[in-house]
Amino acid sequence: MMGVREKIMPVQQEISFKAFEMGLAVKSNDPVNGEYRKLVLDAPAGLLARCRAGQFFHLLCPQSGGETPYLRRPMSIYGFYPQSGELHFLYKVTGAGTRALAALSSGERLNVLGPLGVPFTIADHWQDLVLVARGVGLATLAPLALEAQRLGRRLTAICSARHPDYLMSTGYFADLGADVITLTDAEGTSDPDNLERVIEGLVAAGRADAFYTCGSNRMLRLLQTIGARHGIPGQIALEQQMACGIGMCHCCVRPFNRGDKQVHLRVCREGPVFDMMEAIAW
Amino acid sequence: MMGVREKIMPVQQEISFKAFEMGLAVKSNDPVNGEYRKLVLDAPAGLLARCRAGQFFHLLCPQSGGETPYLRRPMSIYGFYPQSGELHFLYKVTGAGTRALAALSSGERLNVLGPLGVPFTIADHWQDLVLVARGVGLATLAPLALEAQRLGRRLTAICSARHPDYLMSTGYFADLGADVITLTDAEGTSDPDNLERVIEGLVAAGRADAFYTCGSNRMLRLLQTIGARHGIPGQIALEQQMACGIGMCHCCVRPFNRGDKQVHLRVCREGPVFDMMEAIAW
Amino acid sequence: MVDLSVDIAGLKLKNPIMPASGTFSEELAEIFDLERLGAHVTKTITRGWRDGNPTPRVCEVGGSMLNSIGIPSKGVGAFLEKVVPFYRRYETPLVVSISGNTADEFATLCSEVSVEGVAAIEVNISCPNIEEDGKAFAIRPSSTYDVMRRLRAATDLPLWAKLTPNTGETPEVARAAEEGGADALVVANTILSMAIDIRSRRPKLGNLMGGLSGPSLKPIALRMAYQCARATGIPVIGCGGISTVEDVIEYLIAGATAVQVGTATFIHPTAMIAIIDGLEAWLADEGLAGVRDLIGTVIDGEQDEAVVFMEAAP
Amino acid sequence: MVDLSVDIAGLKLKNPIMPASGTFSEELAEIFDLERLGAHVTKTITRGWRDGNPTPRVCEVGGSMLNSIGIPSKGVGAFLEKVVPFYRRYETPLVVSISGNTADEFATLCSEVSVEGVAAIEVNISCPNIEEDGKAFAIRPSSTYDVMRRLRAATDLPLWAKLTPNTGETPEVARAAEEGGADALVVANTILSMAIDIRSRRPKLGNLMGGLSGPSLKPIALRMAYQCARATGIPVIGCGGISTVEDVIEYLIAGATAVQVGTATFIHPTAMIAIIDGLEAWLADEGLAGVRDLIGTVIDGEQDEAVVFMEAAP
Ligand SMILES: Cc1cc2nc3c(=O)[nH]c(=O)nc-3n(C[C@H](O)[C@H](O)[C@H](O)COP(=O)(O)OP(=O)(O)OC[C@H]3O[C@@H](n4cnc5c(N)ncnc54)[C@H](O)[C@@H]3O)c2cc1C
Ligand SMILES: Cc1cc2nc3c(=O)[nH]c(=O)nc-3n(C[C@H](O)[C@H](O)[C@H](O)COP(=O)(O)OP(=O)(O)OC[C@H]3O[C@@H](n4cnc5c(N)ncnc54)[C@H](O)[C@@H]3O)c2cc1C
Ligand SMILES: Cc1cc2nc3c(=O)[nH]c(=O)nc-3n(C[C@H](O)[C@H](O)[C@H](O)COP(=O)(O)O)c2cc1C
Ligand SMILES: Cc1cc2nc3c(=O)[nH]c(=O)nc-3n(C[C@H](O)[C@H](O)[C@H](O)COP(=O)(O)O)c2cc1C
Ligand code: FES
Ligand code: FES
Repeated sequence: MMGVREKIMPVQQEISFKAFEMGLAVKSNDPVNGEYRKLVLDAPAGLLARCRAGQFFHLLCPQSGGETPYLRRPMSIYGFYPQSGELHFLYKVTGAGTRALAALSSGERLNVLGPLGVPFTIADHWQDLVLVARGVGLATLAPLALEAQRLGRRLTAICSARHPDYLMSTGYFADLGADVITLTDAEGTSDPDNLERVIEGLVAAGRADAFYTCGSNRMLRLLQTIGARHGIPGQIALEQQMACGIGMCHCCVRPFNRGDKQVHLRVCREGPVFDMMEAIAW
Repeated sequence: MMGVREKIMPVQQEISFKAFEMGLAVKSNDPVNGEYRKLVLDAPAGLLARCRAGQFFHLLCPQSGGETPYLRRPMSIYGFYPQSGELHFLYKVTGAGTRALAALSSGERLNVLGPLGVPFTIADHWQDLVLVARGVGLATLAPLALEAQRLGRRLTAICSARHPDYLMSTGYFADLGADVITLTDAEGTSDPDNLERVIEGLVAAGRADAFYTCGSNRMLRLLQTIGARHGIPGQIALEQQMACGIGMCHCCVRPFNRGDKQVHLRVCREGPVFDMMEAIAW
Repeated sequence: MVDLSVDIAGLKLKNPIMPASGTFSEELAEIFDLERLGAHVTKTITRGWRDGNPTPRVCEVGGSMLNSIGIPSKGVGAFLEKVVPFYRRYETPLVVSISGNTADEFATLCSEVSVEGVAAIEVNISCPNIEEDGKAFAIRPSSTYDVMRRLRAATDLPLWAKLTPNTGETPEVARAAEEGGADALVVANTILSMAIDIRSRRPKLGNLMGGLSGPSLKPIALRMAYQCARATGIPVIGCGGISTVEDVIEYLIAGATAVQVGTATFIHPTAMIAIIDGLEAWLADEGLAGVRDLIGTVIDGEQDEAVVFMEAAP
Repeated sequence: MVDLSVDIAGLKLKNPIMPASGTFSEELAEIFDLERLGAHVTKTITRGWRDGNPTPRVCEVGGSMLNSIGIPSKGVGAFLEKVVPFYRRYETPLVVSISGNTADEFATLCSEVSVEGVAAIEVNISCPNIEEDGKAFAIRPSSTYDVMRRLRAATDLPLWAKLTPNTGETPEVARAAEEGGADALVVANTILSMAIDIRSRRPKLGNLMGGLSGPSLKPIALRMAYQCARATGIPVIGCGGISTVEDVIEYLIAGATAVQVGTATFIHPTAMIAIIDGLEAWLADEGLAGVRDLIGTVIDGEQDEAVVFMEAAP
């Protein structure tokens, strides 16, 4: 019925197609630890060539176990590998949509729409990058490490989690040449005061030209304070409930400070990556 | 969430439970010919002991292939075998519900509600029974042959179909000692005139104490004419769109002549088997 | 042990789960013990005999259903003789649903069914008011108020007014029903809908149009239940698209004191039993003493109702 | 070759498929060639700048969605400067959706957007009329008629009136819009609904209530489209829950001349393209010469509308 969807559209004069809806085959879909799973999809080179760190795909989760997720679900690109033709997502099972994702097995197809949104940027003079991530925020920040390596920048990855068992991707960061600092609730090292000490240490050592973070309110506030104190810029990836994912519906707005005004920007379109200093903690 | 459903309810004083909702395992589900399939379910003896020829079950068709049938679908009991613990249905794939049935594989469970409705009756003085069936009507009439054999009555089964390839259950009837007469469109033997000749022959031979039929308008009219002509009674199983299947909603009514009045009766409750002479052709 | 009981304007129910009118009858006693329900609610009757609508009277629409049963009725005599006595064997209170096309006929029926064995009367004012323009009484506040006054004068039994979603004035209609003398509101009936068979080009219902019930109705009826609970001081009985315990909890949080389950019983005849058991288990898990700790606990920031209504319209 | 074209009060569309207001924007040009659509319909704008509603502005309800976007608007200046010029590159006619809380403001905006490049104006009269009681203009026939008269006087462009399902008087409102000067009716907007998160006990929308769109709305909006096509002599543009070719065919048979696709585009951004291709294929299969052979072909036995309405109510 909807078979025409994947047909190639005629190219328009002035506008080129930027995002695509397509069904991709599942290569694997395995648990990473108790709460998270990694989904690997088989993706065409043309699609992977368009992907950038910080962007997301909008996933059409299938019917599963009597549940019928209706809207698409946004998921950050966790990794994109043109060589092996793979597109990776790291996700946490929270509700009907992600439960349906968890039920996908190899060979099944998942309808994806993307890549969407504004990626992270790394300014030319940002030589030392600091990435601060907790939980599923890693999914969004991980591909930044690849990009940093490609551009020859130094990266410190501060990974925080409830318990050492739930730390993810630390090996991945280390393999890409990043310095990895782990902080956990269980070891009592993840509190804001300690985090501030750790970051101030990096600043003092000249290892913090820019911050990158994601999701957590507490971290945003802390990084804004440190950023303002030392004039260090940063970027943050934010979340919001979405419907269309491409800028049409204005569901996904968040308020930002811009000059002396508050503006509403769409997370799917002007984001999900925003200037860290403009973001407003919630 | 709904797991309590199959719990045994406390027995009431005056009213005993007559119909049950339960999940039965599929034993097999195979095509009979191009259009029909036979579904065999594993059923407990207590349930099978309640089944009678002419009754039906209300089936909760599962989600399948993106379709979500909502209401239950009524299906006649095609066979019930307390010895082997089997409940059989013969069905034609027509829409979303029966497509979902067709997708069931062995071992899966199907939620059924029944047995429901009023069965066929065979009066003591009806020694020679004539059954006239076409298409899926066979599903409803077939168990009558079993009952006739049990009661030691003679049965003539007139089976009509588009083509000899689509004749079903003729072997089944023959095995139960019935005389089988086959009529097909392809052979030009199934027209009303010929059918009338065949039946009049049975009447003349004293082989028609009662008629049993199902579904077709044309046959109903013909049998009513012959029945009136010779004072031969009969029963007909009728269909109607249903919601509840147990008499609550009054969705499934049909008009009947009773005395000099027209009454509306519920197919699920006062039927599906009705007096042939009271039924109104549509 | 959690306390499932609720109080509807003086009528005590052992639990807040009851059937919706037209989706319940004596026949269900063949499937489970009807004594387990919070109340019994009968199919709407009219004074005289009625045939109901042409068939097909039911069809399926994307995970929900339409019906155009109409109100086939054997009349009040047969009802008092056969139906009311059947329910006397139960301690569960019996609620009788009635309807009439004129206020007169409606009021007469109301007093006729005020007999022993009947605990409350549900007045289905979603039926057409043929003295005006054939629109249901409950479409407008004025016709709601007028008919409720007449009904109030006709009986001393508790009166439950059943509202319709086919209106743009739910809070006003609810207040009119309260002022007219309703003791409780049943919210809501089905919403007028249609489906067409594209092969035959015929409407799927013999009556062309019919009422939508089942899951699709839930967000609409839930909104109405919330509006009514805010707009009036009388208990609201939520109804529309309930099929799980979670649905019931949503209605209770929105402000409903009890709920009615309709179409779900067609899908699972024992749905109400599963819901009662599930509600008890859920309350226990949450450490709540009873249903009453849930009712109306929605955190809505006390927004002004009129503003909310205005702003929600796109 | 089947003829997909239709005529909406003198405006010729190459096919009957267009987007619904608020579910379409320039961004979609990044996914397919917008020239393929029958028309372009913009998100409703107001004269001045507006912020829209608090977040979350969207939630899911059983296979459909609620939204309470509100009408964030950059105002008419920005619209004329940026949006209208964007669509000039296309031959597809541009339909501009507008709204206002008073008849005055609404009419002023109506004449302001009557500029070159705009082919028709869709007036979203489902917005609150703050001069009366804050109810949408299109809830009542009288306020519909009054605002339509004002709008009619403000422009020479074709006027499409977009109706709301939040009323019990659809045929009357439709006739009022026609008498007030509407050239076509868009049927319909979203229906007011609610959903509550049972864990947090908070409404799932920041605005408490919002509009239901998607498949659940279809039987309701289809019924309205049928009622409007029978009640008036102007073209009806069906809208509500359309996601497949079959849905479109159902609306056309019911009497709609064209349709708008809303929420389905959020699920499949190319849904409209699939529908256009599918419609062409279906017509060819059926041996029909064009869309026009389908419109209004429902076999409804010419039942009287008032009777139908009465009897359908349960
Ligand atoms: C740009 C972006 C990138 C994201 N990347 C990731 C990622 O890489 N890994 C990951 O695990 N999660 C990510 N999320 C969050 C993810 O979208 C939600 O966890 C997911 O939508 C939950 O769906 P559900 O059906 O399982 O849960 P439910 O709670 O049942 O969802 C109900 C509705 O709320 C929406 N919703 C729920 N939580 C969120 C949320 N946090 N943000 C936006 N919408 C939400 C759902 O999309 C759905 O519409 C991202 C969110 C955004 C906006
Ligand atoms: C008492 C009774 C016994 C039946 N026994 C059999 C049987 O043994 N074998 C068999 O193949 N069919 C039988 N039927 C018909 C069977 O119920 C329908 O074919 C089936 O419901 C079609 O469902 P669907 O979803 O595949 O088709 P759809 O056309 O998509 O169904 C749409 C809706 O219409 C209803 N419907 C469609 N056709 C019928 C019909 N003929 N009767 C009643 N409702 C209908 C469906 O239940 C559903 O609610 C019987 C019907 C009745 C009433
Ligand atoms: C088949 C059917 C018949 C109904 N008959 C009546 C009725 O006689 N009187 C009435 O007030 N409501 C009647 N209703 C409406 C229900 O009582 C209920 O308000 C509606 O179905 C919404 O609840 P649900 O979604 O749980 O079914 C009927 C509904 C159905 C489906
Ligand atoms: C996110 C969203 C925003 C909408 N915004 C508007 C709007 O600005 N103006 C309007 O007239 N209708 C608006 N609508 C209603 C749609 O135009 C349409 O009438 C409704 O969604 C029903 O169609 P659908 O079921 O195909 O979505 C909006 C709907 C949605 C889902
Ligand atoms: S999700 Fe629609 S604009 Fe962002
Ligand atoms: S299907 Fe409900 S009464 Fe027969």
